[in-house]
Amino acid sequence: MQAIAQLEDFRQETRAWLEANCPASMRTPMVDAEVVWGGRKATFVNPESKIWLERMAEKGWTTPTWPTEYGGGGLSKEESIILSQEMARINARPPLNSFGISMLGPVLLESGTHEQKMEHIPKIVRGEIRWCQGYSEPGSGSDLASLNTKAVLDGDEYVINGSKVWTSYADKADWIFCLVRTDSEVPKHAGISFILFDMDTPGVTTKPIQLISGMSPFCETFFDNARAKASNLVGGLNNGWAIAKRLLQHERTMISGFGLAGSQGDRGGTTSTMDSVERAAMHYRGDTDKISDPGLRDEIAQFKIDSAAFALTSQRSLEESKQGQGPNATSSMLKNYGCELNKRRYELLLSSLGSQALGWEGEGFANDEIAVTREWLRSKANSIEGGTSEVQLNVIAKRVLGLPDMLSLVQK
Amino acid sequence: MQAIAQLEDFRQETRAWLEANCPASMRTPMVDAEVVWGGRKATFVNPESKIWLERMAEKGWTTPTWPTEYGGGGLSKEESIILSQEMARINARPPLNSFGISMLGPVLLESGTHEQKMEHIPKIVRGEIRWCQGYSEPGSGSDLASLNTKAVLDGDEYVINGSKVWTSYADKADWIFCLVRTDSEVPKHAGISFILFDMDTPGVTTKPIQLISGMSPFCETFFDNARAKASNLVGGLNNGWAIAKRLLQHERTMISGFGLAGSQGDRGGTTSTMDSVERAAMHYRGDTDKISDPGLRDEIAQFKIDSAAFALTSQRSLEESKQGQGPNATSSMLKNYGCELNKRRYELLLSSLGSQALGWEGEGFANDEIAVTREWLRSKANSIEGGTSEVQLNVIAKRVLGLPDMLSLVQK
Amino acid sequence: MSLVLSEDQQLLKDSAKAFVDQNAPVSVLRGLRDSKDDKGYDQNLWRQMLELGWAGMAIPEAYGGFEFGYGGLGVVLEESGRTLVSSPLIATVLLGASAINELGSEEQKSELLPQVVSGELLLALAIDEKPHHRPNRIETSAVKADEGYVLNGCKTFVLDGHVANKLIVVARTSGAIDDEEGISLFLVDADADGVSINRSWMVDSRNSAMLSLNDVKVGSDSLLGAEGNAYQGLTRVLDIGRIGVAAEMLGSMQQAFDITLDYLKQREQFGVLIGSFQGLQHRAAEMYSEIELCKSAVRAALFALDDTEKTDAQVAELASIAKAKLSEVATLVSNEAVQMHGGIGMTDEYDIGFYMKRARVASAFLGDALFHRDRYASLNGF
Amino acid sequence: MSLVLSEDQQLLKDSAKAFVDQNAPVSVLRGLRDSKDDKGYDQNLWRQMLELGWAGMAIPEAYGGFEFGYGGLGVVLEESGRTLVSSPLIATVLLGASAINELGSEEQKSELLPQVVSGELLLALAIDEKPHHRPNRIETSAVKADEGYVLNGCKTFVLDGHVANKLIVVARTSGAIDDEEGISLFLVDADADGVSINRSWMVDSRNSAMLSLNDVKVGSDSLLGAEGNAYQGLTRVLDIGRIGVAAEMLGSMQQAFDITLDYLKQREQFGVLIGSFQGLQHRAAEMYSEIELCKSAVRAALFALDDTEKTDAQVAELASIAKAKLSEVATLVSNEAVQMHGGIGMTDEYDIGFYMKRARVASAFLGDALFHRDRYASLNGF
Repeated sequence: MQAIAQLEDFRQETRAWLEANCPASMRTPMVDAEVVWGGRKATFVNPESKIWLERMAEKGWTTPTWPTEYGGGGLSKEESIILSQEMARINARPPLNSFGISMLGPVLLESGTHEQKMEHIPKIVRGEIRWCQGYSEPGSGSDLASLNTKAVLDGDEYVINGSKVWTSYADKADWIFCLVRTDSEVPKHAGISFILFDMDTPGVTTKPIQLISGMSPFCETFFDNARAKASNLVGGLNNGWAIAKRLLQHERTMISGFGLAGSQGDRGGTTSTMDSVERAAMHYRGDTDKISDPGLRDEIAQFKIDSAAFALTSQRSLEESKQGQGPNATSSMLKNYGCELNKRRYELLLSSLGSQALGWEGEGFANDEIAVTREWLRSKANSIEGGTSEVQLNVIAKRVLGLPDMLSLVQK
Repeated sequence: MQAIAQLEDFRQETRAWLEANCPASMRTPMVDAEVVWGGRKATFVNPESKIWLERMAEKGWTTPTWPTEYGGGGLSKEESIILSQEMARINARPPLNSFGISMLGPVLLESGTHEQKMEHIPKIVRGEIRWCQGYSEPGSGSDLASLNTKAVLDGDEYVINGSKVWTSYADKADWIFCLVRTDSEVPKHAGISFILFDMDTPGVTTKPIQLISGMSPFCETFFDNARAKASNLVGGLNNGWAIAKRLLQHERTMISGFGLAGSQGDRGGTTSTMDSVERAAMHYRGDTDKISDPGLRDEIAQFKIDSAAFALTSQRSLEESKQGQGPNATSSMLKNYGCELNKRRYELLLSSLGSQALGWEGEGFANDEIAVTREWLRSKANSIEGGTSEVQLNVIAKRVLGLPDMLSLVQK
Repeated sequence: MSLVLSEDQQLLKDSAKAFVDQNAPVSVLRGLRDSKDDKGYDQNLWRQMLELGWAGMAIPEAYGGFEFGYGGLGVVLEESGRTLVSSPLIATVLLGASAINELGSEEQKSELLPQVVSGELLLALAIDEKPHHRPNRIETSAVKADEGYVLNGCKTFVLDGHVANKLIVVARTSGAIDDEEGISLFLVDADADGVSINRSWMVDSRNSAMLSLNDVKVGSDSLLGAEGNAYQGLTRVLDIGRIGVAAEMLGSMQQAFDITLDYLKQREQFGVLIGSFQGLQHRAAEMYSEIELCKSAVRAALFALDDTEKTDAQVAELASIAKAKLSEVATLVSNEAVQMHGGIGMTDEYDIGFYMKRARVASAFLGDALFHRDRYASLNGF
Repeated sequence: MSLVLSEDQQLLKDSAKAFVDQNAPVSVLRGLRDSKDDKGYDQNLWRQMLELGWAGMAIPEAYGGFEFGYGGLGVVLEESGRTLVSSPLIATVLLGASAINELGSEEQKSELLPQVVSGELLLALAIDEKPHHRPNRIETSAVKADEGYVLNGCKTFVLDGHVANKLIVVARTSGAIDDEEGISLFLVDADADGVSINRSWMVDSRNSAMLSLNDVKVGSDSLLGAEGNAYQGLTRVLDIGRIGVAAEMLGSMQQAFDITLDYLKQREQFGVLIGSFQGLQHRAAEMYSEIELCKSAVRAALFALDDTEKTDAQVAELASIAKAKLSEVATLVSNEAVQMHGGIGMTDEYDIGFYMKRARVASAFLGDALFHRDRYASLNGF
């Protein structure tokens, strides 16, 4: 714990620096078009966002707690909290969105060699290289470890063949962190390695995936004799599964955050009628005092009650984990229930909006109506991505309730 | 096919005989107390029911199509249909209720020796011996073949040890047809035999089972060195599973009949308010034109719609099986859905009756209210007896939908 | 009443299935969507359907039809539902022709029904005005003028509204907004002065339009049925529509289920076929059961339409049973189908998403499950 | 507001659990039932509970209580729910004492509450008149007479009505049958002239009675709260009751679930533990999730009762959330518990059936899930 006086000094300095360096437009709420992802093909719709990134990166404050040796801010935990507080005070935007920061960086710092860190971390800090994640494959689904993309050593390079799917923003990324099979003779978890390579490598191609809800950031990514330097293999040969699991923990935390937000009635801060299912139902039925369809009214009441009880459960889970009351067994439960609630919300919104929720585009439908339709379709993935609901229920049954695993009997 | 004239003669004779021999009180609707089960301890609350049984048994018409050699009626299929029609014409009661007739008799005729038939069939026909069924055991449940009751040969007798459960009317029966394990060294289905013995045998005791709904016809039955003649083993040593399966077909047909009736709104011919969930809901809420609880109204409407669609499906299934359109794959589905519908009916009745459905006995509750409460509790067994709903869903998944069986992988 | 298909119906069903499988896979709908086709249906395919006599299936022989009944039209709709065929079958044949047949004068029937059979005439029924189906709530007005009526109002969710030659417009000639009395039907030429039609691009890629009527003048001969007294006939037409749409939904849900079942038998995870997981097996078994109930409900309702001994009230009850049940189960089956497919089910490239979209639009069309449960309860006095 | 038990509450919970496990297994309730016990609760057990201070848990120190709040009473109810304890906790402590505490005059509180703490006084709240809970629909009349009031009417589902010394009767002093205005509460001696009490033998073997009042004369000092103006206070008392009953239901459902989970881990079928079947696993996981939500809803509602910053409206909303959710999940869990036990679950010999019976009675008491969903919607203006 740092001395309080020292921290207070830090606060004052930080406040002054932010005051002097955060451009005016960077103190307004973020808009989608101005999010900065960095990378070789970085675009800055708002030129001040470039200035803001450069200034923050120079101090290492895009990654405040990372070591200064690799370009990070070198702040203590306490200092980084103060930095967040001071940024929040002036509504400063985050300078950089990056899978390099949220996913790759932490495992690289843990498991990378000094050379690997020196090569990659500073570019992540400065937003010079944009990363994407090569995990899922067309055949793998919930059973990630069954992946088939092969990497075969040839001199000091691996030759990579296969394909990945659900690689977010692969078409915009510069480098990929990728799980590959380096040994097919051993049990599936034991033959996987974690490797990094440039997306401009010959033999790498990407293709955006259109979802049932329309365009998406997801891509398919194909490797046709793509060559990666063996020195870019992280954590040792055939040790990729351990790295992957660490990294998945970061990803799951992110996604269950989405689920939570969605279930608490927060549709991302918009304030249209659609934010409240019951208001939408009354509006689209022309009701004034109560929802005139009694069956719908009962279903919405049940949904609202479940949502309220769920929000209380999220709160309780947080409080209990803070107090260290037992292991936090509830995360799979919260993920699953939150996703199901979000799906129910959209089913009820569709029932509430009637034919106005059945448009795809064009005249006759308001933007927020089309948004509901698209989000309804998109919500169907909530119980698939980041672990399907079936997998979550399995986890609850086995790890929380201690029920026996039949599959392990089959696999013996 | 018999000549029409010949059948017409038979009809006239039958009509005349019934007219002359069926006592007046036997032409009134059956009441529970007067059902005749026969047996050594037979009771005849109504003396005319004894006369009626004796007259019918003498003609073999308690079992119209069984061979005259063993005391049966020896009627052709066509003649037996005419007999039913003529009995129905004058509302004649069935003279005898008997597991001997509905279950044991058919397999004994198929698989018994001449001596076995001579010994047992005539007494079944005349209602002299009342039978019970010894199948389930406390440990066996859905996995009937795992039964543990042992029979060990000692001279010309088997010595039987173990216990049975869910033996209906074991405390009132004279003889039992019973599955026993005669070989423990072979796979479980291959070491079972089907044997008959007297319930008065020393070492046989019974204990009625009280259900959550109150008294029941079910018993536990215990065998403590009970001895059965080896000559009463039916179908050959260790061949009992084949016999059991044939017999279960009869039992399942009976139970799915109950399920069907229950789901079609027939609560056994009573005509109280309770026969219709929606009338009950209105009555107990004091409503006149519509059910004032809108959520309940919607649930009841959904239940009624499902019931209607289910009744149509039962009809369609019957018609299709008559026309031989494909195998009758629907029986497990009908059993399961019918039982679930019946359970839903009682849940809705409970919601409809409010606190009047929460009584157990005594003042303050009408008989038909208490009946609803008891039947609600009893209905919970619908999805357990005659194959649990889980087993039915497994059967649908594997036999109808052709999905693979994980358990067979485990058991390999 | 039997619930088994007659031999003729079974033959028709088999040949419809063969035709659809060969000529109208889901890729046809996908192509229409991707090319933003003007009409939104494949004209060549429709011409072949006309040749097969599908447009005249339920039309009496007296008016050029084949008098095969709604039982016949139903199996055609069921099979075309299997591959989500987009065609004038619902708007023109099921709804439009039935409206003329049920409510029209001898002259109207003789003139118009043969044109439906031949394919010259495309129709559309314009009834809904708000996002929810409430057939008695009609604001569109028809005011008597010298030689006819003047129509004003707006309509929404008009299936095939943008390709129809004639619109069948439900309007109010008297009474308050919720009255059943005072409702009249009019045949309005799509190119009449004051008619403006805007195509709606729907989520299921089927064709729908919004319609506005500004001082549209029609002659008194355009009245379909009695002035102010068409509600009962309209109700029967709507019930025919609900039952036919339910038949189409039956085909779609069966196909979505079959596709899913195939997937469960092919897809491996953790070293086993996912179809061997009991959790999925039980859900599949429950879907199977619900689909069997749907099939019976659709058959009974279709056959009731052809049974002259059934009253309108009996048809109404069966229509609401079928539409309530099918709407509920279509949602269940299509949602489960996507979930069981996992990630691939979320991609536009794979067909299963089309089934989910269609299920939801069809569920809302002519009354969703909540509407029909409420109607069923009212019809049964509770 | 925190949703975690305080250290004191946790200690209380642990000691309550230990006491109940040791002294009040389900066999106590079974014994009371089988012997048709006059009182329907175990007096020796009740005496021990009094010694532990359970009757004074939520009563202010000023009136002899321990001021441990509803959070404290809640954990006691939860633990006693685990073994289906039948005691005066609900009728006397939760409902009766709260009514006096919320509505009573200083004199009434000073006189009566210490008697509750010591166990001298047993109370019962008589509100329902029809099979369904509708707290504003009161027909029982209280007519002003010379020195007090004359009461006439019938009450049903009066928990502990047959053992109470004093009845708290909800009656109407003015207004129409559904009016909230005009409702008054009276303290009526159980042995007063004109009071007749008939015990109801309920399916869950807990104690309830029917009550009839024939020209029962009471003094004006028996009025609890203001004449004609008690509805708001009554509503808070009912909400306290709903929340406390929800806490008890929470304990029962947790226990039923635990028993079932144990069974899944012990029972073999087809050579494997039945708990290894994914179909049952997923259902168990869903029950677990629902129970977690129930726990949070109960905690939040209990703590809100002790939080002076919470308005009655906020308490009302939390009470309806808790009672709606608990009633729904109690039904789910207890039905599943019996089903998963198979045949043995249907036998009276095995305890699980007691949990199903209690779940259903508790669900109906003070408003079932449908009642509270409707109320929640009204409270939230939709």
